[in-house]
Amino acid sequence: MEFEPVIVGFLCNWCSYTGADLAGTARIKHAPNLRTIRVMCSGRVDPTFVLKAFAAGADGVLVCGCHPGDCHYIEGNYKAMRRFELLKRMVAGYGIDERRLRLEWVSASEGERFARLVDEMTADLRRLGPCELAPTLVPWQSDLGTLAGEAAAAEREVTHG
Amino acid sequence: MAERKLQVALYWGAACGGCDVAVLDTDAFILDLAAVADIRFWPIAVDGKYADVEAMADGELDLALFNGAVRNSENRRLAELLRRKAKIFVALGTCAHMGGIPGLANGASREEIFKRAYLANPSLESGNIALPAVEHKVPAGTLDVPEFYRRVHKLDDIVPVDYYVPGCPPAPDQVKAVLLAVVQGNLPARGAVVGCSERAVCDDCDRRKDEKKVKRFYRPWQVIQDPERCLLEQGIICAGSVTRSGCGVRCPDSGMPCRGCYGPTANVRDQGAKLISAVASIVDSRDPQEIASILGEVPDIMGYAYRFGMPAATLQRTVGSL
Amino acid sequence: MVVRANPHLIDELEKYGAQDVVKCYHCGNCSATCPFSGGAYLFPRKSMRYLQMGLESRLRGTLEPWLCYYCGECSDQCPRQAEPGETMMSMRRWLTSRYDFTGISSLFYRSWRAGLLAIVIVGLLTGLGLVWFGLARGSLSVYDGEGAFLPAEAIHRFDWAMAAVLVLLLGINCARMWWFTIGSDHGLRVPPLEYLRQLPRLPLHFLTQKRYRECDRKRPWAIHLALMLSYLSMLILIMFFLPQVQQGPEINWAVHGLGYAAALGLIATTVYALRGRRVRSETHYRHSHETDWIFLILLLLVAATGVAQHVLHRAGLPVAANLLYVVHMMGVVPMLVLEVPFSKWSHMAYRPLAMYLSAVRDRALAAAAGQIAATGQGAATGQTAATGQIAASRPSPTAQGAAS
Amino acid sequence: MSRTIQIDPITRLEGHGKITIFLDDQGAVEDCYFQIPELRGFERFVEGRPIEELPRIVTRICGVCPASHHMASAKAVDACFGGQVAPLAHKLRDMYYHAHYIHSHIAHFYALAAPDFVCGPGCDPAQRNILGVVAKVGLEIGGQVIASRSKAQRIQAILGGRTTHLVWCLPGGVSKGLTTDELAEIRPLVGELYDFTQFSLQLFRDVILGNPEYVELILNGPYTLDVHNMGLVDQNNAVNFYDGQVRVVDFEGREICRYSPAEYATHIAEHVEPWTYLKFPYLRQRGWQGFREGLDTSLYTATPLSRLNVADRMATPQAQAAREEMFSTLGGRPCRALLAAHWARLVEMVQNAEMLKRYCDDPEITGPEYRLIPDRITGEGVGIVEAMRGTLTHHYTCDQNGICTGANLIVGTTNNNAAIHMVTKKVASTMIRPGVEPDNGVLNLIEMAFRSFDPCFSCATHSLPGRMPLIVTLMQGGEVVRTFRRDPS
Amino acid sequence: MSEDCRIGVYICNCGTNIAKVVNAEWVSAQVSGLPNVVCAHAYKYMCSNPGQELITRDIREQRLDRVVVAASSPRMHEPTFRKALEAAGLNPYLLEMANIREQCSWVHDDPRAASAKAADLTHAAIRRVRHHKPLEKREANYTPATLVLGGGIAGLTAAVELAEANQQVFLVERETRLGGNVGRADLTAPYLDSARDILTEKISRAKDSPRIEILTGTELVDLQGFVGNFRATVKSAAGDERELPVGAVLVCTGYQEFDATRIERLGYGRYPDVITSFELEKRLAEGRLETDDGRVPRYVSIVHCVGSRNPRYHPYCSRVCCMTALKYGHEIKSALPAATVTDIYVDMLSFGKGGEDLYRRTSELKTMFLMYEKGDPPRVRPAERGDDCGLLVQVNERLSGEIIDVPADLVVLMVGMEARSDSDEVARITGISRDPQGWFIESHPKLAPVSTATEGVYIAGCCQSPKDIPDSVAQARAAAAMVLAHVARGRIEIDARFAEVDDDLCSGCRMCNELCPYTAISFDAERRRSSVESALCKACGTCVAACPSGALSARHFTDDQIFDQIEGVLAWSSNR
Repeated sequence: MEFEPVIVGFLCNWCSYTGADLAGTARIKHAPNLRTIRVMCSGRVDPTFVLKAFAAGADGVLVCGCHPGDCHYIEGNYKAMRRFELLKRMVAGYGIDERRLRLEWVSASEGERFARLVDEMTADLRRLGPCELAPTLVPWQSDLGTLAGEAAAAEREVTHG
Repeated sequence: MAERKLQVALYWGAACGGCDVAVLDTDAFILDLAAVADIRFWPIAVDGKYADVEAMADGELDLALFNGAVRNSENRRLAELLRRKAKIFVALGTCAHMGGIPGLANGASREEIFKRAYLANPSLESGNIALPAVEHKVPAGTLDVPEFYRRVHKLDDIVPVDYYVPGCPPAPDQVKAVLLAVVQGNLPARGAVVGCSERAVCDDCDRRKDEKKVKRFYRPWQVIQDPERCLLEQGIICAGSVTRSGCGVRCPDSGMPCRGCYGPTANVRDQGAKLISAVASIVDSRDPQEIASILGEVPDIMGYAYRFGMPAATLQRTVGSL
Repeated sequence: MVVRANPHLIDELEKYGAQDVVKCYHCGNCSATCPFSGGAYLFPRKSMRYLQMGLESRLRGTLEPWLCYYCGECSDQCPRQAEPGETMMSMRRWLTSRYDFTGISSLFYRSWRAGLLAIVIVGLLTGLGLVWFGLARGSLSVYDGEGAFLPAEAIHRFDWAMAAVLVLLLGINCARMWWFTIGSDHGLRVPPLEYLRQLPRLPLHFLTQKRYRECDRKRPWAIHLALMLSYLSMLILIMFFLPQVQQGPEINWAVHGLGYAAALGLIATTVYALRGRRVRSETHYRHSHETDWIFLILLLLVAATGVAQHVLHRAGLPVAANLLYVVHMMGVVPMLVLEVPFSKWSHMAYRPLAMYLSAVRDRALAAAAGQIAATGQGAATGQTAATGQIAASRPSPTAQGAAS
Repeated sequence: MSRTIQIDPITRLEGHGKITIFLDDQGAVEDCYFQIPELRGFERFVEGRPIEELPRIVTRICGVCPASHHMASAKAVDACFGGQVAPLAHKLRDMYYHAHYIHSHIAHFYALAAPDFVCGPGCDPAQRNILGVVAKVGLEIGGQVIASRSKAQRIQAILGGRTTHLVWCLPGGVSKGLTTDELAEIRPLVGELYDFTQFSLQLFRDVILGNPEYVELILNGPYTLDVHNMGLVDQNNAVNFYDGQVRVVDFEGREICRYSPAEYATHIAEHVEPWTYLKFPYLRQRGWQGFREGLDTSLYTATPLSRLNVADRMATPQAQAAREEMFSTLGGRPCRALLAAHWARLVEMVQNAEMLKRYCDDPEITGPEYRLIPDRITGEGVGIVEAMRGTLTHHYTCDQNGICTGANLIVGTTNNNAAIHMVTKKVASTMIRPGVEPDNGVLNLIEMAFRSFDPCFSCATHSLPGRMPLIVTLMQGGEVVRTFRRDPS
Repeated sequence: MSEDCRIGVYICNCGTNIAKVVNAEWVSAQVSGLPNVVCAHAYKYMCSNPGQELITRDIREQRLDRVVVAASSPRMHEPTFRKALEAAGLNPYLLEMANIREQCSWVHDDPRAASAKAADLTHAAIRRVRHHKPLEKREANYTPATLVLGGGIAGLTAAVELAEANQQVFLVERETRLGGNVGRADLTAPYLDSARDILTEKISRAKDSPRIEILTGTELVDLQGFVGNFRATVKSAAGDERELPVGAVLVCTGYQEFDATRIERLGYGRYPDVITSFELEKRLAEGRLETDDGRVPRYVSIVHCVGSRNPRYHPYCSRVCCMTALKYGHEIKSALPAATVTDIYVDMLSFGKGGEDLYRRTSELKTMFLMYEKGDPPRVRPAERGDDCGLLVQVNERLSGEIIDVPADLVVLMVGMEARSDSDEVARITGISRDPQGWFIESHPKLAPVSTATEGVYIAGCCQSPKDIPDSVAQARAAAAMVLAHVARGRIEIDARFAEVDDDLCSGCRMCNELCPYTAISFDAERRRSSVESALCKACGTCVAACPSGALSARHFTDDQIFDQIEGVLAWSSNR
């Protein structure tokens, strides 16, 4: 059976969450892979949330806010934009594919756009497969259990490779 | 003071010895301590062997201070041993608390580390292919070395820890304070981080702080910093605001930015994520291109964010397999 | 090419009966409802537009007003009561005056008094002339045969003379119409054959009012056709069988039967029209230019007196018959002399001609379009040939040089 | 029948080692290995870091001599930036480094080495420590020792803002200067420290030279090795800790080579043995010849004694005097008695104290030009200083943005790895004789072989996380028959 | 987190809206086993009275202290269920909703996937609600005085309205005279009554009112505080500042006219007889309708949409120009019957009362109407020798497809409205946001047309978007009504959701200070601590995300709540 990614979405209450609701009232069908978490503003999205989502097993994280200039809180989305600039580099630092983390602007009237966004990202993640955080995320006991063999393997590879 | 002397042990895992020096740096206090405590085990300064520890009854030690991270099976063995023997088990110093500088190794695979050390560096015997082996046969018998784990673990990944004394190394006064607290038996609830402030370094930093808006970031070598003014406001990445105080503001006071050795404050889950969140927040621009170029000046995000805490980061992941 | 707008043209047109053109805001309902509008002819809207903008040259060159029969549908549909139908009517008047080289037409249209005066004068002159002529050669008590007051042959000759003049005038105007609509349009090259090929349309439309029948409303067509045929048959009787018509007193049904029908038709339709215009019974009767009244009344008068003098003659009252005959002629002559070339009556020539010309024009345009397509293709093939040549000549630098 | 002896762990040195001794059926030493079992990977994980951050990262290689790594690193980084450094900065760094030396040497001599001599090798382990020393020499002296060490620490704190894990050095200089007030606070401390160095020399004369048993042990014990000496010297071949050229002299006093930091790789190579993580440096030109002594060996030591053997003179008068006294007492230079390193340490301390005095009197020392902003990145640099435990080499490369692309470290104790391996075997074979049950004293004598090197395996194992105990294992047919260990009671 | 809290979970079928795709029974079975869940029901219509009673009954009988409702979007029914909790004596903030309709059943077809998602969302809500705390709304006093910014028709209207409701009003006008742009007009469309009459009436009422303090030649330089308790600092031309305590601020700063020189081909500035609508108004008012050199114009061309509905300048319609232009048609014709007027327009927008009628009447006056292509304005050039006019206007006429020259002695440009060049400044001070064109943004385009992102700051008139006098007046009165509603209540209710600083954790790094768009965060230099003025705070949480030491927390959106939510949504469906 095809791999179904799980996306955690942080949606701002005023634009994006409303946009998602609009997709609903307009019955615009889209992939059921998104799990939405409502925040008042994209500016509330602490980079820690995103890391936490990945750590908890999300295959992708979608952060949505009002279009620049439209923020209900005047410029919360600009702060989100700035943090994202570093966050994406940090996520890359963790070796996570950049396509797994997206910051998008979705207004309250863009139900269609929201739906397409979810479909698009879901498709991307299906192609990418699960977000592997192992091996270093496996509990350390099992880490140790397999260690000796791996060390030997490593040595073989290193010496003969 | 109690009739029976306090039974104390100190041990180092994957550490540099700085924490032990910090204990030595309590100077004359060592003698006072000796008056009320038997130092049953302290490899750096006192004779006494593992066997002595193994011989102890569980809980026989009143206090065990463990510094250093857990990098190999030996560290693990000692951590478990001392945990078992000690009533109060304390993670002393940043390595035990968060993994410390050795934790930076979690940004590289074990293979890469081996390669760099034994196969690819300018001073190696030319053509060397020999690598250390966990077991090796020699004419007279077999030699072994302990297992080297895939990544560095902070102490409480391995065993429950009662108290944490952060710092790389912990300020001697703080160490003294903690030891006194133990001696006098007035410790906070278990699990607490002790020997530091609840607030961030900025609280103790005397530099002038204004509203923060940064148009350009500098690396420490690029500017002569104004000793009166907040380093971050001068565009120099400083982790003081995301870091517990207690160190005595050692680095900012010597003109260098804080790198966060005391770890995050109680409510912060991920020191690195908070650092980038805070730093990015004060960028003074609304234009995506400009924002990108301003923050582009900041190098090595992972190294700044997790200089002392990679094994404690929310997301555990080393690059590369193995 | 830039054309100059003339804000005053609209005022000019009002003299020809245009009303409320300004109200039009080009919703296009009129053109939408009109069964004839479409293709190259987006009337009434387009004409309305030219009119509003005062694009005189454009207006003079259009055939559209003649393609409209004023069924009145557009005026009824107009949300702004801009009376497009009536505007088309007035434009026909205006166009008539443009075609007319003498300028008389525009004089009559712009001032009905002048028109009326001209009619009266011509009428009186005719009367005097006839009386003088009659008394000089015969007696008032004799209606026909020897010594007749107005001998049929004489009148017959007079009619033919008059007809010749009228045809000449009308011919010139028609030529001008051709010039304005096709001739002066240098962009348009008409294959000469088309003129012949489309020729049959003239009699067809003239006799059947075929196009008029396509209007959604049938009655106006019926009335108009009746009127037109009555007049036509009467005209034929007079132009070719006048002696027989004037014989009597016994009734020669072969001739007179037709005469009675025509007369009846004329009277009935004119009366209907007059009544309609008086009570504005139908859309196209809602607005009446003075010239409309004059024309109808004149026509009715002529028909009535014609019938009357005929009856008196049969009744054996030669004197009264002769006098009425004179009166009858006093109507007939101005009607023919003035109405046919210079006023409403001319449309019986212009309309069919417009059908004919528009058909010719369409063919010409179609041909032109085909031409373009053809040449376009030619160019294309030429091109491929060229590239082919270049491709072929790639290996040889010289050839390449030549190619480039 | 064969046995396994275990000493577990080696104590009173910064870090651990592991020794495995194989005894034959007669109970004589058949073979002996010194092993280091860990890897921390500094060379790898400093890659990708901004190059200017390295001085404050590599200090964590060793918490006992962090300043050595900081200085070596700073100098390597300076070189990566084209090498211009504010002259005053060099003085300040050197000044700091002298204070650091004093702190470290005091710690080692009194806390780690002294117990062997003050309390005697054979005394009760529970007493054989700094506290034991204090008990022996009296609380007053003990207090003075501790106080002096903290004075040295204090001077460092004033100068560099920190003692352990310095963050002071930046490419082109240092992050803070020295104010006149601070100098005023330092000056008296320096005086007291100088006095303490003299006191220590006196103590050494009294306690050790006064005890013929010890002198015998030092001069004619098994604690000698016929390998070469390495150390840093200035242009007129005087001992220098912070800067200069590396000089290698054979055990008969002939210069083998003299190179500046950038050339280190052409003179030094590291050999890898599969039974230990710690590499064995040797003189590249001579090639790896295994663990053998002799004039043509490629092996060398780098210890305080080596430094004095290598240099023609000390840089300061009183130190020079102390040096003359030492060599004359021990029968001339070069001296091959490893235990003399303890004495050499005290001699060095004198030079440190004298140098501190000099800097205190230097009118420029409180000047404002303590930092230059580099104007270019050249991308590669080697920095060498004398760590207390031997010549320390840091070698970095970086890209045009100053991001580290590679690092290589040869650390003080590593230089002595081969020597330690050999001397251990030597001592073991002499001390453990067939039929004689080794006792605490014997085993401690084996440990003493280590302590003379003041080996720092936290340094040496900069590439090895965690530590191993020294185990002396008596084996038969590959089986541990018995674990020997000293009994506290 | 309260470990032993008792949670009731209610999954709504919403008739078939949810049930047709999401298996509510299954979901409730899934979650009923979770820790702290006391009961879980699926029900037909949770929002119905019986549905709510189900909740209140359980709260009483089962001693629930937390409630999770999985139903429609919280944006829809959160208030409903909060009331239900209150009815049962439970703090309304102990509710959490899972949106399984708008964001689940309505957008997914696959029952399996949709049900799984619904379960995840519900699970997350359950995890989250455990961290909920009872929150109390708070109140603050209301200063019964209002600052009206701008003395145009909107400002005047609002001021007079408020004054007549016995409110103290400070009417601040940057210019030296009141009246704004309306004061520059002669007659008004569509009924052609005099603008002056309209204004003078208002102005005199304002001047006569003892409750209105008129501050002309004055501008707002700073605004501190929060709804009901603002401190506005105004600065007179002379430079002396003054602080006004007000409860609300009405921003009626109006618009500025488009600079016609920006559209070169219109020749404004090059040909003296090309004038703007405002210049024409002036001449009309002075009763001298003539060309620059004093001739009586025979041809007048009026060009519409100058700067408006033009992608290159302003995309929007300025709304009043068409009617004004038609008005000119009338005024010119009545002044000079002989003159011919040409209206060159893009689309004739004669919406609203009387508009269409005016259009018809004007066209009956023989105004020539020409239509040009949007973005292809006419070109004005001097007439050739022998022309009977001064200028020629070349129009690409859409309806005829002809390019025509229109004779003109006078060309009138209907310059559009644009946001005042200083609107960004005003926006910054008052905390209003602006759209890309610079117009102030209202809270909700349909439901909250006069309120803004900053509570207590209202907008009326053309500062919000181009509008005609009636609309401006209506908006002004609406804004006044909003203020009066507050006054009537007497006190201000402050949302229980806001950010707060833990004084024991704040290290005074001042990272947050600059971040708050509502200046709700202040710094106590003495104690070196930052603190949040809760009444000013809108709970966006930006400062919380930025606070490096975790001293700031967002009530009802705490890290704990969100972290547990993250774990909740992933607990079952994560791939690990």
